[in-house]
Amino acid sequence: MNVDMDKLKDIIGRSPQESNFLIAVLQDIQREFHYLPPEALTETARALNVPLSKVYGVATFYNAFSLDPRGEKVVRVCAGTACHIKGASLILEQLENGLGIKAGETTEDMKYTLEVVNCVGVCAMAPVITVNDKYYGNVRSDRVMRLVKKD
Amino acid sequence: MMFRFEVNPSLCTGCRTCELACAFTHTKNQKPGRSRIYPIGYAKDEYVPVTCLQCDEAACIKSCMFDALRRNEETGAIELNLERCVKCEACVAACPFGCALIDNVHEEIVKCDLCGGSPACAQFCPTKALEYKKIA
Amino acid sequence: MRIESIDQLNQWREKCRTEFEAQKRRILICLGTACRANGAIEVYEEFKKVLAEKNINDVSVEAVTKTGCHGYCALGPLVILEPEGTFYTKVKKINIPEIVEKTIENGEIIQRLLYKDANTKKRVADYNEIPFYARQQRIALRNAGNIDPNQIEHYIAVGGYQGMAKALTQMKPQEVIDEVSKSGLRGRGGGGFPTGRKWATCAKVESDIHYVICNGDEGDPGAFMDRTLMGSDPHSVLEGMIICAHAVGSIKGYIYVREEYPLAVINLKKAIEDAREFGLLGDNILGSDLCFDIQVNRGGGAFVCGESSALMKSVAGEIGEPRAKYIHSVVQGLYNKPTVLNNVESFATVPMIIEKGADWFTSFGTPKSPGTKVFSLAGKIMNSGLVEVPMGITLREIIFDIGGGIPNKRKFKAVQTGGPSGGCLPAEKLDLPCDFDSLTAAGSMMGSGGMVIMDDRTCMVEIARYFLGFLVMESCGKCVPCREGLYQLYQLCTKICEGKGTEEDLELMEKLSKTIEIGSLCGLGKSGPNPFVSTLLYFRDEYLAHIRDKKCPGGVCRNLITFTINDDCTGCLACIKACPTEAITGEKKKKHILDQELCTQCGSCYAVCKFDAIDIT
Amino acid sequence: MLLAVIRREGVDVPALCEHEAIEPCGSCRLCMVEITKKEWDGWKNHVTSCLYPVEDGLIVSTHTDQVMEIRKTILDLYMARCPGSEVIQKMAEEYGIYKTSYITVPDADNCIMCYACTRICEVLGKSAIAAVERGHRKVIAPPFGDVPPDCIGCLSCAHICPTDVIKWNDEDGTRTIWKKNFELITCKECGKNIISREFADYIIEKREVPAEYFETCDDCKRAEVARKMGSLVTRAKEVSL
Repeated sequence: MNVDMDKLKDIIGRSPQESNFLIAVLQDIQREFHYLPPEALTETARALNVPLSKVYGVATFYNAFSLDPRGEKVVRVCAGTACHIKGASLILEQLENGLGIKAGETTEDMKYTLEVVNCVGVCAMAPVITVNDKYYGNVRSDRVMRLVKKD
Repeated sequence: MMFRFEVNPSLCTGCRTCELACAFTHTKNQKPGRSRIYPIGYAKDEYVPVTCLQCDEAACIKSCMFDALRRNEETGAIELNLERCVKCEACVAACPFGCALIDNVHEEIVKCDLCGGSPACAQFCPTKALEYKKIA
Repeated sequence: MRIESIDQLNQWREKCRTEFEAQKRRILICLGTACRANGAIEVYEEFKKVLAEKNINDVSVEAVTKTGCHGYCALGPLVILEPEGTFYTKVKKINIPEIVEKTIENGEIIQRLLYKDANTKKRVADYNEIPFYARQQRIALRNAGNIDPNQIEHYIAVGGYQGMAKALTQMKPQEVIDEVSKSGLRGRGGGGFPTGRKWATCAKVESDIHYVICNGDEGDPGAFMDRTLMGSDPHSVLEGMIICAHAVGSIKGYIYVREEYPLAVINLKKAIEDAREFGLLGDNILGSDLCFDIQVNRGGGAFVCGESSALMKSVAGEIGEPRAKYIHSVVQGLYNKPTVLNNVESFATVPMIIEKGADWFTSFGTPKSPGTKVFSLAGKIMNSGLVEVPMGITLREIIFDIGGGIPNKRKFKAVQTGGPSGGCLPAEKLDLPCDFDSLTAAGSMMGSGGMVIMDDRTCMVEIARYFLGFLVMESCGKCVPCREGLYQLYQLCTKICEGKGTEEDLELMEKLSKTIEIGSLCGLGKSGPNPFVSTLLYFRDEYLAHIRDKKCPGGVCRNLITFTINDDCTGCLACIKACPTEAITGEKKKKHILDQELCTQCGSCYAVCKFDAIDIT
Repeated sequence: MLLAVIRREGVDVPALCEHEAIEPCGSCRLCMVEITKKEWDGWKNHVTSCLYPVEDGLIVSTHTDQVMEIRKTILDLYMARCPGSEVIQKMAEEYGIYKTSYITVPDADNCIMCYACTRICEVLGKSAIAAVERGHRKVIAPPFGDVPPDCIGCLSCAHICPTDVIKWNDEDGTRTIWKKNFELITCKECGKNIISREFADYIIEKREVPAEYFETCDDCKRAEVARKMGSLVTRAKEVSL
């Protein structure tokens, strides 16, 4: 996959070129590209003067970053405590079966990425899923696939 | 006070007593390690005992990235702190005289430390080919 | 406009207040995340549209105010009509024309949109009379749901930055510290460390720079107080931080916000911009010597970053691995400089303590845990949402009186407090007062205030396994007891859930837990075995049921349960559609048949059956 | 730090992640000891001695039942993690553990994740490798799990590793580590391998050591010294003749 290097440099250039802005820069890149292309890590390491291994370490340490391209729709299943006791695992199972991928994977046609997140903080509506930035509460396991497909 | 090795190669018989003295002085775990001094033959029956010169501008100290080599201000010896050494062998490669050595028995770097001020090699040299003398 | 003195602030406040109060009719629409998810934005837009079309006297489009979370998330979207305080719940876009016409134009209350008391079956119009709100004492949440978080004028109008003004103009740093110490405020993030003492220690450390950090990395799954505070009343957090900066002599503050809370980030950033514009952040605040600015750092999504030293690493752009805190972070924190780190709720509470005094604050709560605490209620509870109550109130009062008890007439089994590091308390402990020390003594902890309520359809072994699994994923992996120990604990717990556990395993787990507690490097590891230890303490019989009888009393562990269809089955076909393995067959209006051979015990049928016709044994 | 004092007093406290050349990090937890003070009124704490600053009046117990229990459990966990490590096995046997009580971690190598390698690489100023991922999935790896661009083939990581996990190979004038190949400087006299060209260049650049020092091996350099000194003697003899 080709990465728009001008755009990349532009994003990196928006933050001060200091090592303590590493996470912020990576977050900006992630927001733009929906994942962290290898070029982005190399370029960030160069610009911020941080060893590449550390950039890679940070990129893999935090949940916020993905090193693989993600699908058009990112479906996140909340696995917070409230969602868990209200059947989040069943919902995840339905989505895994329905989309034919495991959590953390992306469908081959690059349409869907399925993720499990710790808690989105909307516990009152558990169980919760989000599709891109939209929240869905009180999700029913038998209807979740329809919900995702129609969104 | 300053001390210095004085080497008189014409007196050296290549008997290797200095080697033994060095190895035994630095013996650990009953396994005598490698000597820091070597009588090296340069012609038939002609030998020179070669050991560390404790250079002023020491390449070994400079090349150590982990600060394991430091000069003992009292004795003037450049001493190796084994606890800090990771055996990268940079000092061995950098010493222009080849006098930072690898001890294959204990798998560590060995370095002449002047035995804390009175080198055993000089003490035991039967022919006085090697002497440790006060120079100032 | 820059406010450069307290007089200017007061003048501005008068102006804001007059404007705020001139708006007699205010339509407050909760735009908290939960209400948003249920369509609150459409409700907000529709209100503006309808009002613009109607052109009613005295009620302009500006009367429609978008507020932060109001707390009663279970009933969202919420609409409150001021000045009467009429409280409409579960409002949909289609209800808006009716509300405008009936309530706003003619003062008529629409009964079916009101809250209905589950016991008395009565509709209640004024939200202050609803049990959920009636028992609350809102200090940290004072403005949540009442003002627009994006308008600094609102915050000013309701008395915001008054505590800061008092601290900066009338109090020396030491006096601020003394007042906070006297209030007995204890860290709301979970540790319960006295805030005043923390500030005092930090202020004493000689350094070229002191830092103030607000911990908004609310990582506990099942907790959402900080999200609400940052999103609904961001200025209160800023104000608390400015007061702290004055007390410890700081010039730079950071707010570390969780990645998963985009709304909180937006609102905080807006609040900071506004505060800067009016000179409430920046150089010589209110003409005093204090120069202080705040930066928002988005977290990277790692539970361990709630731990102070890991958080500071993360603020510095590094991997969030904790360090041993034999030298405390108040002495050597961010960039090895003295740093005060407090939780969002602590900072939001501080302005009120300064403004109203320590004595006022200690009039709430218990002597050792003064003040109030925000709890988030979630799980198997009627009224899930946010409540702020005086410390010392019992679990029963929170769960049953305020929370409305357990839905579907099920039995209360346990309440999980303190997140993954906390523990599960059984029904016997319902009369336990909620304060720092009582909860710790009972084997759980206050934590950040998350409460997840569980009914009898919860397996405590599986809950322990769930938390251990969470911690295995979230451990930073730096030290062995946490990384390897929790992993093994999780494996052993899984073994028990699968019906393969032995009593020796249980012994091994207890022994291992002890080592993890003592041997781990940071708080995450040290408290890591808590979910297991506390469930074992109160629900040992359930563990033994799994081990000896190969039964799961909660009906959750798949290897140990069987699903059967009973005579209540109406033949509605719902379970047949839901079953992923086609194990259920049958015709409409005839009792369905479940083939045990094909059943994978996934529970899909149970989840969809409306007639209690599926038995789990 | 406390560990140094304990060792100075001749008390044996095990540690795997500790090395003088790197900052202590407290990952292996084996050097844990119990501390108290008179004024603590019987309150005790368990701390990792490699990280605990030395204080006046500290009473340290290195081998209490509790401390031994912790070390035992940790070694037991290590046995499950590193079933193939002789170092771990030997240590565990000293504590009476011959077989782990836990399940062997699938796909685990003998890495105990002590960061000694990454820490030493950082001291060197390269940071070619780092900890990747987190929690139980954590591994030490070069960026992208690929050939590390910043590695200079100095072998410090391999040498410092307490469980000898990092493998390397010198063959035909080429050194291979982390799947990266390095040209070895060979002695211009005898052809013996010296150190990797990149490592030498790094030292030459960073520490201003003359490049020609690295051209010959230590044996040949010593022989050269002997030759030069010998020639002086020979010349002196000729003069006296």
